[in-house]
Amino acid sequence: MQVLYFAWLRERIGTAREEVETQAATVTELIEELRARGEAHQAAFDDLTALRVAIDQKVAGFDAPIAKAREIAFFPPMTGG
Amino acid sequence: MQVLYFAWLRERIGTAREEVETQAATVTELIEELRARGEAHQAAFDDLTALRVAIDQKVAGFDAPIAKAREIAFFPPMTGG
Amino acid sequence: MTVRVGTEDFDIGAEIAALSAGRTDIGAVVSFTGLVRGEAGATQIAALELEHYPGMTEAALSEIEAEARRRWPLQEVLILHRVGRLAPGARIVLVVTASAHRRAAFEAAEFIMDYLKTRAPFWKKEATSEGGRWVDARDTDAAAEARWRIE
Amino acid sequence: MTVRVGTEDFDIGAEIAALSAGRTDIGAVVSFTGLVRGEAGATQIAALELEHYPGMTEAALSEIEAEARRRWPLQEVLILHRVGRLAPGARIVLVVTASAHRRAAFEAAEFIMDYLKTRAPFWKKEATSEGGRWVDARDTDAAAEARWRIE
Repeated sequence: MQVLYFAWLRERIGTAREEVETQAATVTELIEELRARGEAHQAAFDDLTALRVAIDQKVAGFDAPIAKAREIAFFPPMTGG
Repeated sequence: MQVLYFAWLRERIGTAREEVETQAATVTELIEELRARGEAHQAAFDDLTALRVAIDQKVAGFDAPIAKAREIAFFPPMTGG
Repeated sequence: MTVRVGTEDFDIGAEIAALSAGRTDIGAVVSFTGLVRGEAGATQIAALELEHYPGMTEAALSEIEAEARRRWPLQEVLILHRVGRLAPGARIVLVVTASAHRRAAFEAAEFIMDYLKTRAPFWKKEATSEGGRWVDARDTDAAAEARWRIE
Repeated sequence: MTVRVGTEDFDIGAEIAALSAGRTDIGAVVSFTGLVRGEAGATQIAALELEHYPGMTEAALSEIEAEARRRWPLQEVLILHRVGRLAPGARIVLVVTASAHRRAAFEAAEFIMDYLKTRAPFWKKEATSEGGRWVDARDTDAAAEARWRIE
Protein backbone atom coordinates (compact mmCIF):
# COMPACT_ATOMS: atom_id res chain seq x y z
CA MET A 1 0.00 0.00 0.00
CA GLN A 2 0.96 3.67 -0.29
CA VAL A 3 1.87 5.43 2.95
CA LEU A 4 1.73 9.26 2.85
CA TYR A 5 3.17 11.84 5.23
CA PHE A 6 2.27 15.51 5.54
CA ALA A 7 3.59 18.66 7.27
CA TRP A 8 6.29 18.11 9.95
CA LEU A 9 5.80 14.35 9.70
CA ARG A 10 6.87 14.48 6.06
CA GLU A 11 9.87 16.63 6.94
CA ARG A 12 10.92 14.40 9.84
CA ILE A 13 10.66 11.18 7.84
CA GLY A 14 12.22 12.79 4.79
CA THR A 15 9.70 11.61 2.23
CA ALA A 16 6.13 12.43 1.26
CA ARG A 17 5.22 8.90 0.21
CA GLU A 18 6.53 5.34 0.41
CA GLU A 19 5.33 1.96 -0.85
CA VAL A 20 4.89 -0.48 2.02
CA GLU A 21 4.36 -4.24 1.89
CA THR A 22 2.56 -5.22 5.06
CA GLN A 23 0.37 -7.83 6.70
CA ALA A 24 -0.64 -5.38 9.46
CA ALA A 25 -4.31 -5.69 10.39
CA THR A 26 -4.72 -2.22 11.96
CA VAL A 27 -3.16 1.24 11.82
CA THR A 28 -1.46 0.59 15.16
CA GLU A 29 0.21 -2.55 13.80
CA LEU A 30 1.31 -0.66 10.69
CA ILE A 31 2.86 2.06 12.86
CA GLU A 32 4.88 -0.59 14.74
CA GLU A 33 6.27 -1.84 11.43
CA LEU A 34 7.04 1.69 10.23
CA ARG A 35 8.88 2.54 13.49
CA ALA A 36 11.19 -0.39 12.79
CA ARG A 37 12.34 1.32 9.58
CA GLY A 38 14.82 3.53 11.42
CA GLU A 39 15.42 6.48 13.68
CA ALA A 40 13.53 9.06 11.59
CA HIS A 41 10.39 6.93 11.52
CA GLN A 42 10.72 6.18 15.22
CA ALA A 43 10.97 9.87 16.12
CA ALA A 44 8.05 10.78 13.85
CA PHE A 45 5.76 8.22 15.50
CA ASP A 46 6.97 8.98 19.02
CA ASP A 47 3.80 10.74 20.20
CA LEU A 48 0.66 9.33 18.62
CA THR A 49 -1.58 11.88 20.36
CA ALA A 50 -0.01 14.47 18.05
CA LEU A 51 -0.95 12.45 14.95
CA ARG A 52 -4.02 11.79 12.83
CA VAL A 53 -4.53 9.07 10.25
CA ALA A 54 -6.64 8.79 7.10
CA ILE A 55 -7.44 5.52 5.37
CA ASP A 56 -8.17 5.96 1.68
CA GLN A 57 -8.61 9.72 2.26
CA LYS A 58 -11.02 9.41 5.20
CA VAL A 59 -10.03 10.20 8.78
CA ALA A 60 -9.99 7.00 10.87
CA GLY A 61 -9.03 5.72 14.32
CA PHE A 62 -5.72 3.97 15.10
CA ASP A 63 -7.57 0.72 15.72
CA ALA A 64 -9.22 0.79 12.27
CA PRO A 65 -8.67 -2.28 10.02
CA ILE A 66 -6.48 -1.62 6.99
CA ALA A 67 -6.52 -4.97 5.18
CA LYS A 68 -8.24 -3.51 2.09
CA ALA A 69 -6.69 -0.05 2.22
CA ARG A 70 -4.71 1.29 -0.75
CA GLU A 71 -3.56 4.58 0.83
CA ILE A 72 -2.78 5.38 4.47
CA ALA A 73 -1.86 8.97 5.36
CA PHE A 74 -0.33 10.28 8.58
CA PHE A 75 -0.39 13.97 9.53
CA PRO A 76 -0.68 16.39 12.46
CA PRO A 77 -4.04 18.01 13.33
CA MET A 78 -5.24 20.19 10.46
CA THR A 79 -4.60 23.94 10.50
CA GLY A 80 -6.25 25.31 7.37
CA GLY A 81 -8.57 28.25 6.89
CA MET B 1 -41.56 72.65 15.53
CA GLN B 2 -41.17 70.48 12.43
CA VAL B 3 -43.31 67.33 12.30
CA LEU B 4 -42.15 64.65 9.82
CA TYR B 5 -43.99 61.64 8.44
CA PHE B 6 -42.54 58.59 6.73
CA ALA B 7 -43.75 55.57 4.73
CA TRP B 8 -47.52 54.92 4.78
CA LEU B 9 -47.98 57.61 7.38
CA ARG B 10 -46.61 60.18 4.93
CA GLU B 11 -48.88 58.86 2.19
CA ARG B 12 -51.97 58.83 4.41
CA ILE B 13 -51.44 62.37 5.72
CA GLY B 14 -50.40 63.59 2.29
CA THR B 15 -47.27 65.46 3.31
CA ALA B 16 -43.76 64.57 4.42
CA ARG B 17 -43.37 67.55 6.74
CA GLU B 18 -45.41 70.29 8.40
CA GLU B 19 -44.64 73.20 10.69
CA VAL B 20 -46.64 72.95 13.94
CA GLU B 21 -47.14 75.57 16.64
CA THR B 22 -47.87 73.74 19.84
CA GLN B 23 -47.82 73.94 23.61
CA ALA B 24 -48.04 70.13 23.93
CA ALA B 25 -45.83 68.80 26.72
CA THR B 26 -45.56 65.21 25.47
CA VAL B 27 -45.77 63.23 22.24
CA THR B 28 -49.21 61.95 23.26
CA GLU B 29 -50.49 65.51 23.67
CA LEU B 30 -49.03 66.47 20.30
CA ILE B 31 -50.78 63.52 18.66
CA GLU B 32 -54.11 64.70 20.10
CA GLU B 33 -53.56 68.11 18.50
CA LEU B 34 -52.53 66.58 15.17
CA ARG B 35 -55.62 64.33 15.10
CA ALA B 36 -57.75 67.49 15.32
CA ARG B 37 -56.29 68.66 12.00
CA GLY B 38 -58.70 66.52 9.99
CA GLU B 39 -59.70 63.10 8.76
CA ALA B 40 -56.36 62.15 7.20
CA HIS B 41 -54.48 62.88 10.41
CA GLN B 42 -57.12 61.12 12.46
CA ALA B 43 -56.87 57.97 10.34
CA ALA B 44 -53.06 58.04 10.39
CA PHE B 45 -52.94 58.17 14.18
CA ASP B 46 -55.75 55.65 14.66
CA ASP B 47 -53.57 52.80 15.93
CA LEU B 48 -50.61 54.03 17.95
CA THR B 49 -49.25 50.50 18.43
CA ALA B 50 -48.40 50.57 14.70
CA LEU B 51 -46.39 53.79 15.11
CA ARG B 52 -42.98 54.83 16.33
CA VAL B 53 -41.77 58.32 17.18
CA ALA B 54 -38.38 60.03 17.09
CA ILE B 55 -37.59 63.29 18.88
CA ASP B 56 -34.73 65.19 17.25
CA GLN B 57 -33.76 62.02 15.34
CA LYS B 58 -33.73 59.70 18.36
CA VAL B 59 -36.39 57.05 18.97
CA ALA B 60 -38.48 57.97 22.03
CA GLY B 61 -41.58 56.89 23.96
CA PHE B 62 -45.02 58.47 23.53
CA ASP B 63 -44.82 59.92 27.05
CA ALA B 64 -41.51 61.68 26.31
CA PRO B 65 -41.39 65.48 26.89
CA ILE B 66 -41.14 67.56 23.73
CA ALA B 67 -40.90 71.11 25.07
CA LYS B 68 -37.41 71.66 23.66
CA ALA B 69 -37.76 69.50 20.54
CA ARG B 70 -37.20 70.99 17.08
CA GLU B 71 -38.14 67.93 15.03
CA ILE B 72 -40.67 65.19 15.79
CA ALA B 73 -40.95 62.29 13.33
CA PHE B 74 -43.68 59.66 13.11
CA PHE B 75 -43.24 56.40 11.20
CA PRO B 76 -44.11 52.68 11.19
CA PRO B 77 -41.63 50.10 12.53
CA MET B 78 -38.46 50.09 10.44
CA THR B 79 -38.00 47.57 7.64
CA GLY B 80 -34.52 48.19 6.21
CA GLY B 81 -31.71 45.78 5.44
CA MET C 1 -16.69 55.24 11.14
CA THR C 2 -17.71 54.28 7.64
CA VAL C 3 -21.40 54.57 6.96
CA ARG C 4 -22.81 55.48 3.55
CA VAL C 5 -26.40 55.87 2.39
CA GLY C 6 -27.27 56.61 -1.22
CA THR C 7 -28.79 55.47 -4.48
CA GLU C 8 -25.54 54.16 -6.04
CA ASP C 9 -24.68 50.48 -6.30
CA PHE C 10 -21.51 49.19 -4.62
CA ASP C 11 -18.70 46.75 -5.52
CA ILE C 12 -18.29 44.23 -2.70
CA GLY C 13 -14.79 43.12 -3.72
CA ALA C 14 -13.53 46.68 -4.09
CA GLU C 15 -14.99 47.68 -0.72
CA ILE C 16 -13.37 44.72 1.05
CA ALA C 17 -10.05 45.29 -0.74
CA ALA C 18 -10.03 49.00 0.20
CA LEU C 19 -10.74 48.25 3.81
CA SER C 20 -7.93 45.69 4.19
CA ALA C 21 -5.39 47.26 1.78
CA GLY C 22 -1.83 47.43 3.13
CA ARG C 23 -2.84 45.94 6.47
CA THR C 24 -1.49 42.74 7.99
CA ASP C 25 -3.36 42.80 11.28
CA ILE C 26 -6.65 41.55 9.82
CA GLY C 27 -7.17 37.80 9.79
CA ALA C 28 -10.91 37.61 9.09
CA VAL C 29 -13.30 39.62 6.95
CA VAL C 30 -17.03 38.86 6.97
CA SER C 31 -19.44 40.49 4.54
CA PHE C 32 -23.21 40.46 4.44
CA THR C 33 -25.01 41.50 1.27
CA GLY C 34 -28.78 41.88 1.16
CA LEU C 35 -30.47 41.45 -2.25
CA VAL C 36 -33.97 42.29 -3.49
CA ARG C 37 -35.95 39.07 -3.85
CA GLY C 38 -38.39 38.68 -6.74
CA GLU C 39 -41.19 37.13 -4.74
CA ALA C 40 -42.94 37.86 -1.46
CA GLY C 41 -45.01 34.78 -0.73
CA ALA C 42 -46.95 34.15 -3.95
CA THR C 43 -46.66 37.75 -5.16
CA GLN C 44 -44.19 38.84 -7.84
CA ILE C 45 -42.23 41.95 -6.92
CA ALA C 46 -41.57 44.41 -9.78
CA ALA C 47 -39.35 46.62 -7.62
CA LEU C 48 -38.62 47.71 -4.09
CA GLU C 49 -38.85 51.40 -3.09
CA LEU C 50 -36.59 52.27 -0.18
CA GLU C 51 -37.36 55.38 1.84
CA HIS C 52 -35.28 56.66 4.75
CA TYR C 53 -34.95 59.51 7.24
CA PRO C 54 -31.91 61.52 6.13
CA GLY C 55 -29.77 62.57 9.06
CA MET C 56 -31.26 60.11 11.52
CA THR C 57 -30.27 57.19 9.26
CA GLU C 58 -26.57 58.04 9.31
CA ALA C 59 -26.69 58.71 13.08
CA ALA C 60 -28.46 55.40 13.75
CA LEU C 61 -26.00 53.42 11.60
CA SER C 62 -23.01 55.13 13.24
CA GLU C 63 -24.41 54.29 16.67
CA ILE C 64 -24.88 50.64 15.64
CA GLU C 65 -21.28 50.57 14.40
CA ALA C 66 -20.07 52.13 17.68
CA GLU C 67 -21.99 49.55 19.71
CA ALA C 68 -20.46 46.71 17.64
CA ARG C 69 -16.98 48.13 18.26
CA ARG C 70 -17.69 48.28 22.00
CA ARG C 71 -18.64 44.60 21.99
CA TRP C 72 -16.02 43.08 19.67
CA PRO C 73 -12.38 43.86 18.79
CA LEU C 74 -12.88 45.11 15.22
CA GLN C 75 -10.23 46.62 12.95
CA GLU C 76 -12.71 47.89 10.39
CA VAL C 77 -16.47 48.22 9.94
CA LEU C 78 -18.34 49.26 6.81
CA ILE C 79 -22.09 49.80 6.47
CA LEU C 80 -23.56 50.77 3.07
CA HIS C 81 -27.29 51.01 2.44
CA ARG C 82 -29.05 51.95 -0.76
CA VAL C 83 -32.28 53.90 -1.07
CA GLY C 84 -34.63 54.62 -3.98
CA ARG C 85 -36.06 52.16 -6.49
CA LEU C 86 -34.33 48.75 -6.74
CA ALA C 87 -35.12 45.87 -9.10
CA PRO C 88 -35.20 42.19 -8.04
CA GLY C 89 -31.65 40.87 -7.73
CA ALA C 90 -30.24 44.33 -6.89
CA ARG C 91 -27.96 44.84 -3.91
CA ILE C 92 -29.61 46.71 -0.99
CA VAL C 93 -27.17 46.63 1.88
CA LEU C 94 -23.54 45.72 2.56
CA VAL C 95 -22.03 45.19 5.99
CA VAL C 96 -18.34 44.32 6.29
CA THR C 97 -16.50 43.56 9.52
CA ALA C 98 -12.77 42.92 9.88
CA SER C 99 -11.05 41.45 12.91
CA ALA C 100 -7.97 39.46 13.88
CA HIS C 101 -10.16 36.37 14.40
CA ARG C 102 -13.22 34.97 12.68
CA ARG C 103 -15.62 34.68 15.60
CA ALA C 104 -15.60 38.43 16.31
CA ALA C 105 -16.07 39.25 12.62
CA PHE C 106 -19.01 36.83 12.23
CA GLU C 107 -20.79 37.88 15.40
CA ALA C 108 -20.34 41.60 14.78
CA ALA C 109 -21.69 41.38 11.22
CA GLU C 110 -24.76 39.46 12.35
CA PHE C 111 -25.28 41.89 15.25
CA ILE C 112 -25.07 44.91 12.94
CA MET C 113 -27.64 43.41 10.54
CA ASP C 114 -30.02 42.49 13.37
CA TYR C 115 -29.79 46.00 14.83
CA LEU C 116 -30.00 47.70 11.43
CA LYS C 117 -33.26 45.87 10.65
CA THR C 118 -35.02 47.21 13.74
CA ARG C 119 -33.18 50.46 14.55
CA ALA C 120 -32.18 52.18 11.31
CA PRO C 121 -34.97 54.33 9.79
CA PHE C 122 -35.53 52.62 6.43
CA TRP C 123 -38.91 51.58 5.06
CA LYS C 124 -39.56 49.26 2.12
CA LYS C 125 -42.48 49.44 -0.28
CA GLU C 126 -43.02 46.61 -2.74
CA ALA C 127 -44.25 47.53 -6.22
CA THR C 128 -46.44 44.68 -7.47
CA SER C 129 -48.95 44.23 -10.31
CA GLU C 130 -51.65 44.92 -7.72
CA GLY C 131 -50.07 48.21 -6.67
CA GLY C 132 -47.73 49.32 -3.92
CA ARG C 133 -47.55 47.60 -0.55
CA TRP C 134 -45.55 48.71 2.49
CA VAL C 135 -43.56 45.85 3.96
CA ASP C 136 -44.53 44.95 7.53
CA ALA C 137 -41.91 44.64 10.23
CA ARG C 138 -41.32 40.98 11.04
CA ASP C 139 -41.53 39.44 14.50
CA THR C 140 -38.47 37.34 13.63
CA ASP C 141 -36.45 40.55 13.21
CA ALA C 142 -37.48 41.76 16.67
CA ALA C 143 -36.55 38.35 18.08
CA ALA C 144 -33.19 38.46 16.29
CA GLU C 145 -32.42 41.84 17.84
CA ALA C 146 -33.48 40.63 21.30
CA ARG C 147 -30.80 37.90 21.20
CA TRP C 148 -28.09 40.56 21.61
CA ARG C 149 -29.52 42.27 24.67
CA ILE C 150 -27.07 42.51 27.53
CA GLU C 151 -28.76 41.70 30.84
CA MET D 1 -21.01 21.74 -5.34
CA THR D 2 -18.41 24.43 -5.81
CA VAL D 3 -15.10 23.71 -4.16
CA ARG D 4 -11.78 24.92 -5.57
CA VAL D 5 -8.24 24.47 -4.25
CA GLY D 6 -5.24 26.07 -5.94
CA THR D 7 -2.47 28.62 -5.85
CA GLU D 8 -4.38 31.42 -7.66
CA ASP D 9 -5.84 34.44 -5.88
CA PHE D 10 -9.59 35.08 -6.10
CA ASP D 11 -11.85 38.12 -6.59
CA ILE D 12 -14.48 38.17 -3.84
CA GLY D 13 -16.83 40.55 -5.65
CA ALA D 14 -16.67 38.58 -8.91
CA GLU D 15 -17.28 35.28 -7.09
CA ILE D 16 -20.33 36.67 -5.26
CA ALA D 17 -21.67 38.29 -8.44
CA ALA D 18 -21.27 35.05 -10.43
CA LEU D 19 -23.04 33.05 -7.78
CA SER D 20 -26.08 35.33 -7.59
CA ALA D 21 -26.20 36.46 -11.24
CA GLY D 22 -29.66 36.38 -12.81
CA ARG D 23 -31.27 35.00 -9.67
CA THR D 24 -34.02 36.65 -7.66
CA ASP D 25 -34.51 33.96 -5.01
CA ILE D 26 -31.45 34.95 -2.97
CA GLY D 27 -32.02 37.51 -0.22
CA ALA D 28 -28.80 37.12 1.76
CA VAL D 29 -25.17 36.46 0.83
CA VAL D 30 -22.53 36.02 3.52
CA SER D 31 -18.83 35.81 2.72
CA PHE D 32 -15.89 34.92 4.92
CA THR D 33 -12.38 35.79 3.78
CA GLY D 34 -9.32 34.63 5.69
CA LEU D 35 -6.14 36.70 5.34
CA VAL D 36 -2.51 36.02 6.26
CA ARG D 37 -1.61 38.03 9.34
CA GLY D 38 1.85 39.54 9.66
CA GLU D 39 2.42 38.62 13.28
CA ALA D 40 2.02 35.49 15.39
CA GLY D 41 2.37 36.67 18.97
CA ALA D 42 5.58 38.71 19.00
CA THR D 43 7.01 37.01 15.90
CA GLN D 44 7.00 38.64 12.46
CA ILE D 45 5.75 36.35 9.70
CA ALA D 46 7.56 36.63 6.35
CA ALA D 47 5.17 34.22 4.62
CA LEU D 48 2.82 31.34 5.16
CA GLU D 49 3.36 28.00 3.37
CA LEU D 50 0.13 26.08 2.87
CA GLU D 51 0.33 22.32 2.26
CA HIS D 52 -2.62 20.07 1.59
CA TYR D 53 -3.61 16.49 0.74
CA PRO D 54 -4.76 16.58 -2.90
CA GLY D 55 -7.83 14.47 -3.44
CA MET D 56 -8.79 14.23 0.21
CA THR D 57 -8.97 18.04 0.45
CA GLU D 58 -11.62 18.36 -2.25
CA ALA D 59 -13.56 15.40 -0.82
CA ALA D 60 -13.47 16.85 2.70
CA LEU D 61 -14.60 20.32 1.53
CA SER D 62 -17.40 18.81 -0.57
CA GLU D 63 -18.58 16.80 2.45
CA ILE D 64 -18.55 19.96 4.60
CA GLU D 65 -20.60 21.75 1.94
CA ALA D 66 -23.04 18.81 1.78
CA GLU D 67 -23.44 18.81 5.55
CA ALA D 68 -24.14 22.58 5.52
CA ARG D 69 -26.80 22.06 2.84
CA ARG D 70 -28.43 19.33 4.95
CA ARG D 71 -28.63 21.71 7.91
CA TRP D 72 -29.67 25.00 6.24
CA PRO D 73 -31.74 25.96 3.17
CA LEU D 74 -28.93 27.27 0.95
CA GLN D 75 -29.24 28.36 -2.68
CA GLU D 76 -25.49 28.49 -3.27
CA VAL D 77 -22.28 27.57 -1.50
CA LEU D 78 -18.73 28.37 -2.56
CA ILE D 79 -15.51 27.24 -0.87
CA LEU D 80 -12.14 28.39 -2.26
CA HIS D 81 -8.85 27.65 -0.53
CA ARG D 82 -5.37 28.63 -1.63
CA VAL D 83 -2.20 26.59 -1.15
CA GLY D 84 1.49 27.38 -1.62
CA ARG D 85 3.42 30.39 -0.38
CA LEU D 86 1.37 33.43 0.70
CA ALA D 87 2.60 36.83 1.92
CA PRO D 88 1.08 38.73 4.87
CA GLY D 89 -2.17 40.39 3.80
CA ALA D 90 -2.85 37.75 1.11
CA ARG D 91 -6.21 36.03 0.85
CA ILE D 92 -6.16 32.37 2.00
CA VAL D 93 -9.75 31.18 1.99
CA LEU D 94 -13.16 32.33 0.77
CA VAL D 95 -16.47 30.86 1.87
CA VAL D 96 -19.71 32.25 0.42
CA THR D 97 -23.21 31.15 1.37
CA ALA D 98 -26.45 32.34 -0.24
CA SER D 99 -29.94 31.85 1.16
CA ALA D 100 -33.37 33.45 1.12
CA HIS D 101 -32.80 34.74 4.66
CA ARG D 102 -29.82 36.06 6.56
CA ARG D 103 -29.77 33.74 9.56
CA ALA D 104 -29.22 30.62 7.43
CA ALA D 105 -26.48 32.31 5.40
CA PHE D 106 -24.64 33.52 8.52
CA GLU D 107 -24.86 30.24 10.40
CA ALA D 108 -23.88 28.11 7.42
CA ALA D 109 -20.80 30.26 6.65
CA GLU D 110 -19.61 30.09 10.26
CA PHE D 111 -20.29 26.32 10.36
CA ILE D 112 -18.30 25.75 7.17
CA MET D 113 -15.32 27.70 8.50
CA ASP D 114 -15.39 25.88 11.85
CA TYR D 115 -15.52 22.49 10.13
CA LEU D 116 -12.92 23.46 7.53
CA LYS D 117 -10.44 24.41 10.27
CA THR D 118 -10.56 20.98 11.89
CA ARG D 119 -11.62 18.63 9.07
CA ALA D 120 -10.01 19.78 5.82
CA PRO D 121 -6.43 18.51 5.34
CA PHE D 122 -4.47 21.77 5.17
CA TRP D 123 -1.34 22.54 7.18
CA LYS D 124 0.29 25.93 7.68
CA LYS D 125 3.98 26.62 8.14
CA GLU D 126 5.11 30.10 9.13
CA ALA D 127 8.33 31.39 7.58
CA THR D 128 10.01 33.68 10.14
CA SER D 129 13.48 35.19 10.56
CA GLU D 130 14.19 32.29 12.94
CA GLY D 131 13.22 29.68 10.35
CA GLY D 132 10.10 27.72 9.56
CA ARG D 133 7.53 26.77 12.18
CA TRP D 134 4.51 24.53 11.75
CA VAL D 135 1.38 26.12 13.14
CA ASP D 136 -0.20 24.19 16.01
CA ALA D 137 -3.88 23.32 15.95
CA ARG D 138 -5.76 25.55 18.39
CA ASP D 139 -8.04 24.32 21.17
CA THR D 140 -10.43 27.17 20.32
CA ASP D 141 -10.89 25.69 16.84
CA ALA D 142 -11.82 22.29 18.31
CA ALA D 143 -14.25 24.05 20.65
CA ALA D 144 -15.73 26.02 17.74
CA GLU D 145 -16.35 22.80 15.83
CA ALA D 146 -17.88 21.12 18.88
CA ARG D 147 -20.59 23.82 19.05
CA TRP D 148 -22.22 22.38 15.93
CA ARG D 149 -22.49 18.79 17.10
CA ILE D 150 -25.98 17.37 16.86
CA GLU D 151 -26.86 15.37 19.96
